[in-house]
Amino acid sequence: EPALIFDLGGKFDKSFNEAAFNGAQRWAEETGGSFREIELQSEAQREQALRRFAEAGANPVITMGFAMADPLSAVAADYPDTKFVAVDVTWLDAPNIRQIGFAEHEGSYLVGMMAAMASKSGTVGFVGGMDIPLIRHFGCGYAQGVKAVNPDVKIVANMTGTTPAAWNDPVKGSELTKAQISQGADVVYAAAGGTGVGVLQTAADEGILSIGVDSNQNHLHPGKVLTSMLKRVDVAVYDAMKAGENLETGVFNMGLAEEGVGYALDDNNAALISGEMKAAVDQARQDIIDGKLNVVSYYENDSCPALKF
Amino acid sequence: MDKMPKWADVVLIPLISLILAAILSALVILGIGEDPVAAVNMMVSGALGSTYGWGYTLYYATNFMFTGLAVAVAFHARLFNIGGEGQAMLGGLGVAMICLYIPWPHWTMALLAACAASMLFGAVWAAIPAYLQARRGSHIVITTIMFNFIAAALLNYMLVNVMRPDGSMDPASERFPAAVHLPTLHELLAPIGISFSKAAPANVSLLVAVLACVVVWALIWRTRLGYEIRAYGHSESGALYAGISPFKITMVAMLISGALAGLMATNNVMGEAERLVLNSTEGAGFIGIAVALMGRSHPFGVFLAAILFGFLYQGGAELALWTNIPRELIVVIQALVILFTGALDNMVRMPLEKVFLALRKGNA
Amino acid sequence: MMDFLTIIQVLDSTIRLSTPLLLACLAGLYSERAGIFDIGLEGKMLMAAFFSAAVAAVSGSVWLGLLAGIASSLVLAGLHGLASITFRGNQLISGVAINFLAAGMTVLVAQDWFKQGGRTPSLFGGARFEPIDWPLAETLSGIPVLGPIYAELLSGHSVLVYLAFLAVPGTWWLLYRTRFGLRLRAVGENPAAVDTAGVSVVGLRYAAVMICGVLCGIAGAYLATALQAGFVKDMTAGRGFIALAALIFAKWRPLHAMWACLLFGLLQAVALRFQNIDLGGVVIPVQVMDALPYILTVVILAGFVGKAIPPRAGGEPYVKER
Amino acid sequence: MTVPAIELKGISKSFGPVQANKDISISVAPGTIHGIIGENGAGKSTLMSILYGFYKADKGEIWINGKKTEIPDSQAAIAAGIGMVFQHFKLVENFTVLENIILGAEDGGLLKPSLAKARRTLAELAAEYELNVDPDAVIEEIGVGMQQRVEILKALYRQAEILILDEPTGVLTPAEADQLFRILHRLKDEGKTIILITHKLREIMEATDTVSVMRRGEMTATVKTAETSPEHLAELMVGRKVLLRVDKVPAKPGKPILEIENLRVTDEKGVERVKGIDLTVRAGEILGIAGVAGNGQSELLEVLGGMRPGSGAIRLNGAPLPLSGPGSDARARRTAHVAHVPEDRQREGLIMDFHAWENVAFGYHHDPAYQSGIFMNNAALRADTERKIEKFDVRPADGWLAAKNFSGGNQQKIVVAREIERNPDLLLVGQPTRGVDIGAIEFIHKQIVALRDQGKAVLLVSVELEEIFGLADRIAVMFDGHIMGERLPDETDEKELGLLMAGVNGEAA
Ligand SMILES: Nc1ncnc2c1ncn2[C@@H]1O[C@H](COP(=O)(O)OP(=O)(O)OP(=O)(O)O)[C@@H](O)[C@H]1O
Ligand SMILES: Nc1ncnc2c1ncn2[C@@H]1O[C@H](COP(=O)(O)OP(=O)(O)OP(=O)(O)O)[C@@H](O)[C@H]1O
Ligand SMILES: [Mg+2]
Ligand SMILES: [Mg+2]
Repeated sequence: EPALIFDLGGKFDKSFNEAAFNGAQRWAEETGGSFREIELQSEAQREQALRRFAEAGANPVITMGFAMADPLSAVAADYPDTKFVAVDVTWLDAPNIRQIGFAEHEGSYLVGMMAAMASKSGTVGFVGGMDIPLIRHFGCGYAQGVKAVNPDVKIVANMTGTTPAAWNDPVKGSELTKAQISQGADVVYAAAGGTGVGVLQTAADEGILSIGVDSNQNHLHPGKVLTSMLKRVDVAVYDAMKAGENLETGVFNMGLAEEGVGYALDDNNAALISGEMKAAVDQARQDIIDGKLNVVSYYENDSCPALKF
Repeated sequence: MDKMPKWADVVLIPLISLILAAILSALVILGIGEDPVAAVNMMVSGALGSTYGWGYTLYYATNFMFTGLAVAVAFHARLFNIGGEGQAMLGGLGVAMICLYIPWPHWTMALLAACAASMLFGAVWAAIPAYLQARRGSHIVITTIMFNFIAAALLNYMLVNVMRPDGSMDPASERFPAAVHLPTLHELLAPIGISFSKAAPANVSLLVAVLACVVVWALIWRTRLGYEIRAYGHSESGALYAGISPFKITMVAMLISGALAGLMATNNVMGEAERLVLNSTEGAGFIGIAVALMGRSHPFGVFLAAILFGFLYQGGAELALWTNIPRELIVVIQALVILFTGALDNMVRMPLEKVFLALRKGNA
Repeated sequence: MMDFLTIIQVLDSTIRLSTPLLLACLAGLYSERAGIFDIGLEGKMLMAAFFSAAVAAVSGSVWLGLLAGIASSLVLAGLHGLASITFRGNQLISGVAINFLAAGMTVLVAQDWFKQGGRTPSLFGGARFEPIDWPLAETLSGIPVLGPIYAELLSGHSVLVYLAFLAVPGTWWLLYRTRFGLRLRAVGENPAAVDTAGVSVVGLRYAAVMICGVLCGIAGAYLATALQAGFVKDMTAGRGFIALAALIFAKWRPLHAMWACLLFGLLQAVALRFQNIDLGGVVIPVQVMDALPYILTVVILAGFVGKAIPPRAGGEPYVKER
Repeated sequence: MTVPAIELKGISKSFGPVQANKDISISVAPGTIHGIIGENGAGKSTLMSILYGFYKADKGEIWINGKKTEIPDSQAAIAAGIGMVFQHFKLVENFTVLENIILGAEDGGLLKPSLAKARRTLAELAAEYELNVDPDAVIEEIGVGMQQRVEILKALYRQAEILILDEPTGVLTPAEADQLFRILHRLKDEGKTIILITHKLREIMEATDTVSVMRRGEMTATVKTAETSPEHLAELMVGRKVLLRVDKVPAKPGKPILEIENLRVTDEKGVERVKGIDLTVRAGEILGIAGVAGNGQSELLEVLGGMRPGSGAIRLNGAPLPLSGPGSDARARRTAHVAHVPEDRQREGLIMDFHAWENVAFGYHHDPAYQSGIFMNNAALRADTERKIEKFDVRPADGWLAAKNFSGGNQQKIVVAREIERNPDLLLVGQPTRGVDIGAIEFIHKQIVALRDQGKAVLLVSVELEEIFGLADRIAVMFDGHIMGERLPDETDEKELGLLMAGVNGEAA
């Protein structure tokens, strides 16, 4: 029986954790199997949940978020027969962990391009959640995509805050969006968990476009959400559950090539995406896959060529 | 002359209140379509039924003892320190610096230094609101709330821009070296032949917390300083009459309070995480308010209330692990416990007093 | 550095951000003026935010939502009254408990009803408060200076915003010009005086606590159905505490409360708008901007506002016989 | 026979285990002044509070003007024509006089008409009863005498026919008290019924028609005033013979202990309260400071006691004491052997929630005798408390009781015991017997005189001229921050002092 450990945001965060939940759900429906799950409440529960699930025989134990890296490195060795899956972790040295990293900057690059092309004002926005490297990583890829289309496009980037409340303050998300709109932005990319709900809402209310994150959020405001930067956590979780105990371990990087990231195109936003836009973006996608185009990762040296944080 | 025997006041009333809270919690569990008996069983056995459960319960309780004591000491001087959260964050910063930047030969020395650093950092963070209260009359409730936010921003800055190891995407410090690893209860108890769960994070800082309870008790009830703090807390004009300096007491009480809140970092940062993460305090500073209020600001009461909250935290974790009950249920149960044992205790006391009075009259 | 339009927009944002603070602050003012301390503003707002969104979502009517929000906030207010007036319990503990209760119950009930992970469905159409455009706003917006002030700053807010700001003179009038206000202020200063004057202390205090409940209810509904389109957990995000700070800041006076809330709103608006200020090569980190409203609050408090003396009977239950 | 205005039948009331009133019955004829006396804690205030609907009786009936009346709350009492002036005033301190008057008796929902009406009525009442107060003054800024007028006006404004006054003269100057009694007599002449609680037998003898005596919750006697004597009443009250006058030998003043030169004190609001006074207190004498409350005596005591800063110079045994900055606080004063019985025992002299034994160390908690190492030696403290409780006959003799659970008189004994037993060179005493029953007064006075007889200096501040005359060896009168003059008790009388207290200097004139 597999187990799934959600990060502090909770499984219904409309983005990252929810994607994992959807993947697990799909697996359960298809196979009729069941899985254990826990929404973490505190830091100390990270290790606790790992051990408890491992001891209870859960296999694999799937964890969400980079914050699990440290507890995993402490726990994994104690349960050599258990396979662990770590989403958003790529740097651990353990034989029984499947580490999955996503190239969020690549996906963000694509939606950045779309933002620049959809923008009429020449200004686009980015609303991040808590100011941490991961979010800068998103923003950095996005900015590069924007600049690739038109180096003159202005990018307004804001972080919601410095406390965990930054993930759950839609009111602040709204205000940030309004501030960005008044600075001219007419496309806003939200990478801010629950706060993003406020960003998308305000964008829809004010008649500009927004870009969702992690899950496909196009349906939240049909015709108002330009696209969503997909991070196929659901697929990663689904695959892991499907493989079960025979899971392959090691480090897996899920980029555009692996279809680990991408952008969402469905009925809700079809009208917003012109053929020209789609062609350009798909070209870039192919170039990245082919290695012809390199999107710089913020992690490489903690800085971004296209955007200052 | 009291209306009730002391034991009724100290034992019976909290017990009845707890039972009432439990009954209401059971109704809530029923309301969301789950089985309350099974849930309670799981909580009790998960939190108290094994050394593993105790290990977690005591780990949480240790945090709450520190923050509860912090609030309690300030309360005795009639100061409402809502800033435990920020002071504990700063304490964590102190601990991290001590552990990361100084090579320690042995954990005992590291612990002593970490205690000193965390107390210093926590106290410094409390000192500014204290000074503003004492000299400028700035309401300490506002300033300590503000200092929580400022502490969060500071910690965020430190972790994202200063302490984060190169190449790590996690806004957290490096892991502390093995030399500063604090022995867990497992390691402490093994030599004397008691086998305690290896997994649980309760560690030697539990003893620090218990020691802090004793020290605070002695300080408040046995020393001149404690006498002055209590006197000032009861009556400012009285303090003036007795030659007790309001400025000194405000400062000292808040410094002690901040130091105690800061000390929490020895448990969660040094003892458990062994690195500094962003939300390491996770609201323990606020739980400390509830703990102090429920413990009636007495260190022993704080000790018991901290264990009660530790139990709720760990019991709740077990529920979250093995059932589909949302984690917020635990928050509701906490609320009910605080409500009945803390705010509605007269609802139980008033009728009980009548009963005891009638009994006494009957006997007389 | 800042052009006129930016100033207007920052002020516009200030008004939106101040409104929930102001409603909560006035709520606290009634309660604390009557001698009942209330750190449960946050919880009441949160509860109201959820129930207003939930009922609006189900019924499609934002007005029903507003009523439901007020009703739910009133239930918590009643609980606070029961604990601190009838059973003379500790008002701080009761407030803490109410905050926890709201944080937990909202998500629990939301999950039970909507199965959307502790949120309500998104609201649209009649389930939300729409901005009210003042007459001729479009036409007049062209006039320099006054035009934008009229069209952008004053016009175009939800009805609850205007209600909140009207509540300020309303509260002042009620407090200082009516019998009820006189008694309310008296009961917060010396309940025995009210009691021996033949007026029910309990009745007055319940009335105050209930008014507090209504205002918190409106504040919560504003957050969930006017500013936002639905409830997400913990969406009050500490605004109840900021409102409390504003109340102390204002020394428990209605007009000052408005200025205090506007100041807090302004500081937040400024911090949101100007992140990463570059001062000639030295980039001020975003964390500083984030903390700025709080730092400034402390500075202002220490520098310009003297000692705040709360209503004298505040926080103490009225006990005649021990 | 006339119907009694008030008839209480079998009133009983207990507070938890304490039976404050046991089966009390009294009857008061209309148009009379009825006195009630009794020791501290006898149950007088409780009984009257029941009549006023503040407390609810456990048992018993209340009849007003021959009609059985239910009085569940003060509203009902007011409706029945009862007004009460409480021992501790029930005024809203930061309200104006007018606002306090109309509180609860407003007509209509809006304040303006009520205020206007009250202003008119107040003017009429003022003219009728010489009850002048500034209707727009804020309560906390007017003196206690004024505050009491407001309380009386409150009752009259509500057209009370029955007026209860609980220890009304405790805080008044003789002149104010005289005026109060004139008002009471006028009210009586108008047919109003008045109940007067007081510890001062002289007032009972002068003002009342009948008097009831309470002891330990019971009504022990009701007599016609004309048919009794102070000594008899005192005996009825205390259950033994009481010495009503202080017995003391003439003073033998020695060297100066305390010398005050040009002392000035400015309060928090920036108002100068003590305006340059010079005084000397010698060993073996009691210097009494007479004066109407609020003329700077409190500030004088506080600055001497180290509770607030001042300027000028003071010397103790010839050595200067700092008046501000380091070394000027209350702790330093105690080290210099100055003891202080403060004016307000409940706000200053005691921590009401502390045990008696903790209060015995209050201010002296640094005394080495109370320490053992870094801790306080609570055992020593408790032993010391036991001695003091026994010597000063504090009742109940229980050191574990919280200060708030002692009656006023016994609270005062604890404070006096603590300060006098220090054997100070200089004892500062403020209002030592305010609200204290005659048994305890007798005792406290004896202790103060005994200290003097040991050759110590005593500075006594009291608004009770009787007390000043009884205790002081020399009298200084304070008015508006100045010393108006010094007199010897044998060479002056209440009239002259009264004039000085009012700021009229006979010599100068
Ligand atoms: N509110 C109260 N709650 C509990 N007990 C009370 C209360 N008020 C009075 N008592 C008790 O009732 C007794 C009578 O008190 P009361 O105030 O009536 O005395 P008193 O005769 O007015 O004394 P004094 O002369 O000091 O004013 C007291 O001894 C006290 O124990
Ligand atoms: N609310 C109360 N609860 C309990 N005991 C009370 C209360 N009020 C008064 N008492 C008790 O009643 C007794 C007498 O009360 P009271 O207030 O009349 O004191 P007092 O002797 O009149 O002092 P003072 O004249 O200074 O007011 C004391 O034992 C006091 O502790
Ligand atoms: Mg009395
Ligand atoms: Mg008395």
